[in-house]
Amino acid sequence: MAIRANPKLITELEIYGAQDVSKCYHCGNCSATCPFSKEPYILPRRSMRSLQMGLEAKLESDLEPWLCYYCGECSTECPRDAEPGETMMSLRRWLTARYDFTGIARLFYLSAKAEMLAVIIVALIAGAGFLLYGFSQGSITQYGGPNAFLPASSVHIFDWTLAAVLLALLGTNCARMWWFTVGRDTKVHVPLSAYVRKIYLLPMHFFTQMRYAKCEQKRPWVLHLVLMLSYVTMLVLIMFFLESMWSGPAINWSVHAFGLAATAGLLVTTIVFLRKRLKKSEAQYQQSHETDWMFLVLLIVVAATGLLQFTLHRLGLDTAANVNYVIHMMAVVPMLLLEVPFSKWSHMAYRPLAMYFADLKAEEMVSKEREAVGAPQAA
Amino acid sequence: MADDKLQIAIYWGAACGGCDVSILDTDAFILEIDKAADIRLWPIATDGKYKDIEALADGELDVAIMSGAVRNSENERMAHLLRQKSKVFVAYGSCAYMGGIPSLANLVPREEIIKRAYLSNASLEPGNTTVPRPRTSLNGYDLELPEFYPRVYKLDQVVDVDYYVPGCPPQPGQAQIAITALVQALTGQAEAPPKGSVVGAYERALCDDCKRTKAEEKKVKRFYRPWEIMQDPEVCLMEQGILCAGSATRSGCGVRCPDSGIPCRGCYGPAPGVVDQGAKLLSAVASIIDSKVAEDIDEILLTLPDFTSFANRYSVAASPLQRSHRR
Amino acid sequence: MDDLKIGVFVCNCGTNIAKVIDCDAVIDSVERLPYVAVARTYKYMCSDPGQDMIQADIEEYDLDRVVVAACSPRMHEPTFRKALQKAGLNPYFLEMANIREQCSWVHDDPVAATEKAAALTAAAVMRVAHHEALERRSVDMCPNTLIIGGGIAGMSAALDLADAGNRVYLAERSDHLGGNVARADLTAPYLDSARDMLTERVTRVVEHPNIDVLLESQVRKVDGFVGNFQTIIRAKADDGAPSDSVYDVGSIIVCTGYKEFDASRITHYGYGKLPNVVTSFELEKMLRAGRVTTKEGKAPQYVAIIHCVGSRNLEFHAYCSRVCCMTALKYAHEVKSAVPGAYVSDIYIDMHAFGKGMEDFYRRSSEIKTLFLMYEKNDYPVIRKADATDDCDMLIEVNETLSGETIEMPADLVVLMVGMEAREDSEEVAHLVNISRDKDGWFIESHPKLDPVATTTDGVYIAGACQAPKDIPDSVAQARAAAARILARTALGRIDIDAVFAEVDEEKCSGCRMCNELCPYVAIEFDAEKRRSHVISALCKACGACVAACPSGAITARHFTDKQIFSEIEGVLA
Amino acid sequence: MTFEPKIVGFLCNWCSYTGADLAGTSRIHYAPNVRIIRVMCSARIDPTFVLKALHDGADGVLICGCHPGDCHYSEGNYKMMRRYPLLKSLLADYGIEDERVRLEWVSASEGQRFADIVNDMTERVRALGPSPVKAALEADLAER
Repeated sequence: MAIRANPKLITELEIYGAQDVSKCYHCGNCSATCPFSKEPYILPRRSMRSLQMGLEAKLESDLEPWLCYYCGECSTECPRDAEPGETMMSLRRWLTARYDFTGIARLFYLSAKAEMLAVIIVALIAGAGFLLYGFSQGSITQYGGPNAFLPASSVHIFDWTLAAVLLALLGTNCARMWWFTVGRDTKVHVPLSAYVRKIYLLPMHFFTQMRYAKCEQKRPWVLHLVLMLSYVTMLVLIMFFLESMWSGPAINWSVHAFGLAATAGLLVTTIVFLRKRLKKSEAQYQQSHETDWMFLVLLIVVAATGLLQFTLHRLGLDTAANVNYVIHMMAVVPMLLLEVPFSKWSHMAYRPLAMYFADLKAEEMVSKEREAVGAPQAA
Repeated sequence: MADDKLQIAIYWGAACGGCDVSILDTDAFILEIDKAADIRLWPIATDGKYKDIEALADGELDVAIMSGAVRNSENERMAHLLRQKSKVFVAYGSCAYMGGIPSLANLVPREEIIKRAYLSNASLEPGNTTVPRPRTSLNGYDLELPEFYPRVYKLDQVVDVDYYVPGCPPQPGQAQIAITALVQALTGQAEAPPKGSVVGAYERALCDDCKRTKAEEKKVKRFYRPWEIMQDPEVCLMEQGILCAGSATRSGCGVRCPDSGIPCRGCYGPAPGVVDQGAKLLSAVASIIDSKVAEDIDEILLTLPDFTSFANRYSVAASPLQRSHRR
Repeated sequence: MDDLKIGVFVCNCGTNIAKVIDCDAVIDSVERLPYVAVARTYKYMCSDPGQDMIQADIEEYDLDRVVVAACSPRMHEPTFRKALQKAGLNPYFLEMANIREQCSWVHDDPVAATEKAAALTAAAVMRVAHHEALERRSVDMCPNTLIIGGGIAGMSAALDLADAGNRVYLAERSDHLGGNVARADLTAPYLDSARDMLTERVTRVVEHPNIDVLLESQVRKVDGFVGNFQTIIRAKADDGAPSDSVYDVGSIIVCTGYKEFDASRITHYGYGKLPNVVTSFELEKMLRAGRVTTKEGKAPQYVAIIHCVGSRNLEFHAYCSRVCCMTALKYAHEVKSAVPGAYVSDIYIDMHAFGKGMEDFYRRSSEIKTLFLMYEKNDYPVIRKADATDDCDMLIEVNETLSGETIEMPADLVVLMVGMEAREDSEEVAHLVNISRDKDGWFIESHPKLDPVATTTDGVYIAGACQAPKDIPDSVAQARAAAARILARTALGRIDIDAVFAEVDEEKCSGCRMCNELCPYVAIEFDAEKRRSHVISALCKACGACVAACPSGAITARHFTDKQIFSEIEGVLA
Repeated sequence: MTFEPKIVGFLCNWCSYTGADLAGTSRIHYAPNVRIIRVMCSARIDPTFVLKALHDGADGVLICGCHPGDCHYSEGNYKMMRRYPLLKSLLADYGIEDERVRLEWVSASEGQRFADIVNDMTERVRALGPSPVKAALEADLAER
């Protein structure tokens, strides 16, 4: 059965950043250089081809874009400057939009203004909300104590509610991702046992990003790992140890040590990334989508205000600390609420998932082939 | 028998006798011959025995004129004998010159010929299966017949020949000219023609002497046997589709056949320098066939039955496709 | 003839001959032949040292005949004839034995090959013994040229010849100049206008005092030979009644061009049935008119261009038509500018982008977002009408090899890149000027590499797409090369023609006139007075038909006499 | 050892000889039994050549010219075409087997075709054995 080609798709992808895919004439250099390109996953060439021909259904079920960490080798090697790396990046953006049932992700990717607006609105609501709450039950001059402006206990509750919402949103999208890439694939059926057997892959990829290490230059991997781990550490601290984090002015090294380290990690990496994107030094930093900027800016603001809040509190400048806390929240809330389920942050979930799925599918395909050629099952 | 007279012998091999008659046909010239020469052997006109010739000294004969081809051992024996006894040996007539009509037999195996003549012939008594054999013993007598060779040879395939006189038969006029030339040469009255030359004929093909008009346009859609068509006596026979060997045949006969409405059959042999008369006639015929389509050409050629026997009617023995010697 | 001295020179041709044939063995076998005074081998006989060696030996052994056993005489006979001439020997005292093309290159068994080479060389030795000294004839070279075909090639050649002050008759079948180029809009890769290019040529040709443009004219007859052709051209007079006129020319250039492949022969494409499937030339027409639309008059949203229509497949033409790929890219550009926002797809087998600026043009075409879809030879895409629900008029099913997918490509307008084929009158033209055609009907050049404009008939040249599919620059180059060849000859004023022709020995001719009709060049004349035929040597092209046909062996072919061929037969069979 | 026939090939200069050269430049290998003699046109081939070749010991004779309609001399090959059936009937009457003499049209672009013809003919003639004419000649020599 013939697949319908949609020449228009390529125009749509331009907005997601894929400007040069039509230049590709399939010499295959990109796949030759890519460390991840290995049967049955030929990247980035196959995705490039599907995109050129506008095979939407095929692309939607495509895991390959997620297998790429964007080291940029392919783009450097490309004789036609077709930017395969950026094309994969754009496809990840497009897929993120596809997975998201709300359509918000799509809106953000298609219009930077919309995203900006959303962030501002959410920030204002968050700011207003926390101010009202603070004044309603405490004093702006009190950071800690019974009369605290924003007591950790209550913020904690807010955090958990927010987390729940996030999980719900992200969960749904991940489920959709599974459906598109594995669930509805009639060719390959992955047995439940396999899911269980291979579940370890998820945390492994999530925490180590070992595949990224395969890329030629190791530095990007280190940076990416540090950023990710700092973020996760911070997330854990906030979700489970908010009280101790908030406590003070005495420093509780058992938690604050982690807090400071994580913050440092976040600040350093985000600044490095910002500089790289500004300098366009390497291939993978040359094309920056608005969402990339938004993501970095939010992150750096969060980290900075977080650190500032910590310091002000220690200096006993409670009022300033409280004000800064509100500002901090004005950055945190939109970041979590918008970036995590609807934008760049989501790849924190999608990529490990994709690798997990890819592994499962690959295993299935191989064993299928074995049956086809009548060879004995894996020995 | 005065010594100043030339000593000549005239003999026939596998021949019809027409050649001897052509010499007789020279009328009064015969008497000239008689004046100039002693005829030591001429079976058709005088009495003579093998032993008379055998008795002669080598080269005693001034001229030996032999007509007919070599079909059997007797022909060959006599050819050798006369060659040995004569100074000048002349192959007289088409059979001696090229094998002639008898050599058409070379297109058929000897066995076939015997069968046709002695076994499957309509005029045979029923049950008569007698076949000639070289040797037969009958009531104590040994009978001998000459051996019937597997094929017919022209004279020079058997013995060394000095001169050739073509024609079937040579025209009396030509015979007269030839013989006169020889006599004059032998009596020192004239320069002898170079050995191996054809005497009593011309250097060009028959068309040179043919009165019929020849047009540039020679295109034939079919061929006719002479009786199949009311011919125009003024026009080249080939142009009328009547196969005529004249263009490939040495002139000298006086164009008798074409003048009387009969196509030339080539008895005077090929034009000087031509290897095979048949092959040349073949080219000539092909040149006038009016078609460019293989199938049509075959159609047209159906009207030309048994072409080979026409093309090489007098010259099968002379064909390059034949054995060239017998010793 | 008894004191004849023959030199035999066996060429190794580097290893081309020597690797299969034992050249020394050949020498040994020919040395024993009568008259052979010297026999040598050398690595390259055609090289200067090789030729010097031959000349030196001619001096030293005062040879009077030379045999060169080497490549085909069609390759180097002229070279070695010159060598003999330099050494003061008549060039026709040379005979070549073809032991490369017809021996070392085609046989692998060294023994058999060597034996054959020896036989061929022996034949050459025996033949050359009977060679006669022949003098080439020199005749006046008529400076006029007839050019058949008023396309870009014809006009370009005409201008060069006319500018040099020679008269040119430019015969064109149709009622206008320009040929197929006049049907094009822009040209690849620089997208400059074919029209502008042509207008310049046409105006110059029409206004040129030395060029007679004969429109609606056909060449009816060509007689004569190089330097002295008599041609009859039939022109359609104004009243419609055709009138023949005679033109004397010294050279002829055939520039009859090509005809496009008939797309309806490929049923898969539904040309003639689906209204919006058009040929490249129909698209050119739209582009020239500046409006690219579907039959319904709408601007097409999807335009698909199918390559190799009639070319590069088993069913029709195996050859590549050479210009379609780049023309298709040109369409991608033109369509996108004519219909902004249109999606153009190129459905191709291989992208042949050879030639100046072409690879870059290919790149530019992909930069303007042309979608390239690759299909296998002989695995035709199939076009069908789309359903009412589709946003397009047609759907093209392609087994796309780069993705390995079978896809359906939407299309509102399909352009078929029809290939080039030989014109249906090419056979007629070939017979008219007596040149040969290859199996596809293209005219054959005298040497594919070294002599691509001349033909096997001296004085007749070919240029442009009548010789093989060609683009404009190549056609023009070939045309101007042909013009240059002619100018080089006309400059000399006189021209040498081959000394080889037939002769009638009037002592033997009986005037049977069998030969008269045979000569295709009416070179045989019958003298009614003498009742003899004779050959007009200048008209004779030495085919030898009359020689073989003469029933009384009165005609001889110089350099191909019975004696020479007989001894060659004896030689190969010895 | 197998009998290696000797075949004489008469090729016209413009089509067939060029075709044979093309077989060479294309390195198409074929049997070495054919010895080629070049004539300007198949029309030059006098039937006498064929008789002569057979008389001199050829086991076969191959005649090649341009395809009908493509003759360099426009009509020459038709002249050969007309001689051929007569020649064949003459040869048949002299007991020469049909496959010993063959007329083929080979164009300048048919190198492969030429090679195929040579191979095919060589095999057929090899199967026939030595020519009867040659046998007869050898008999002559034997008798001397």
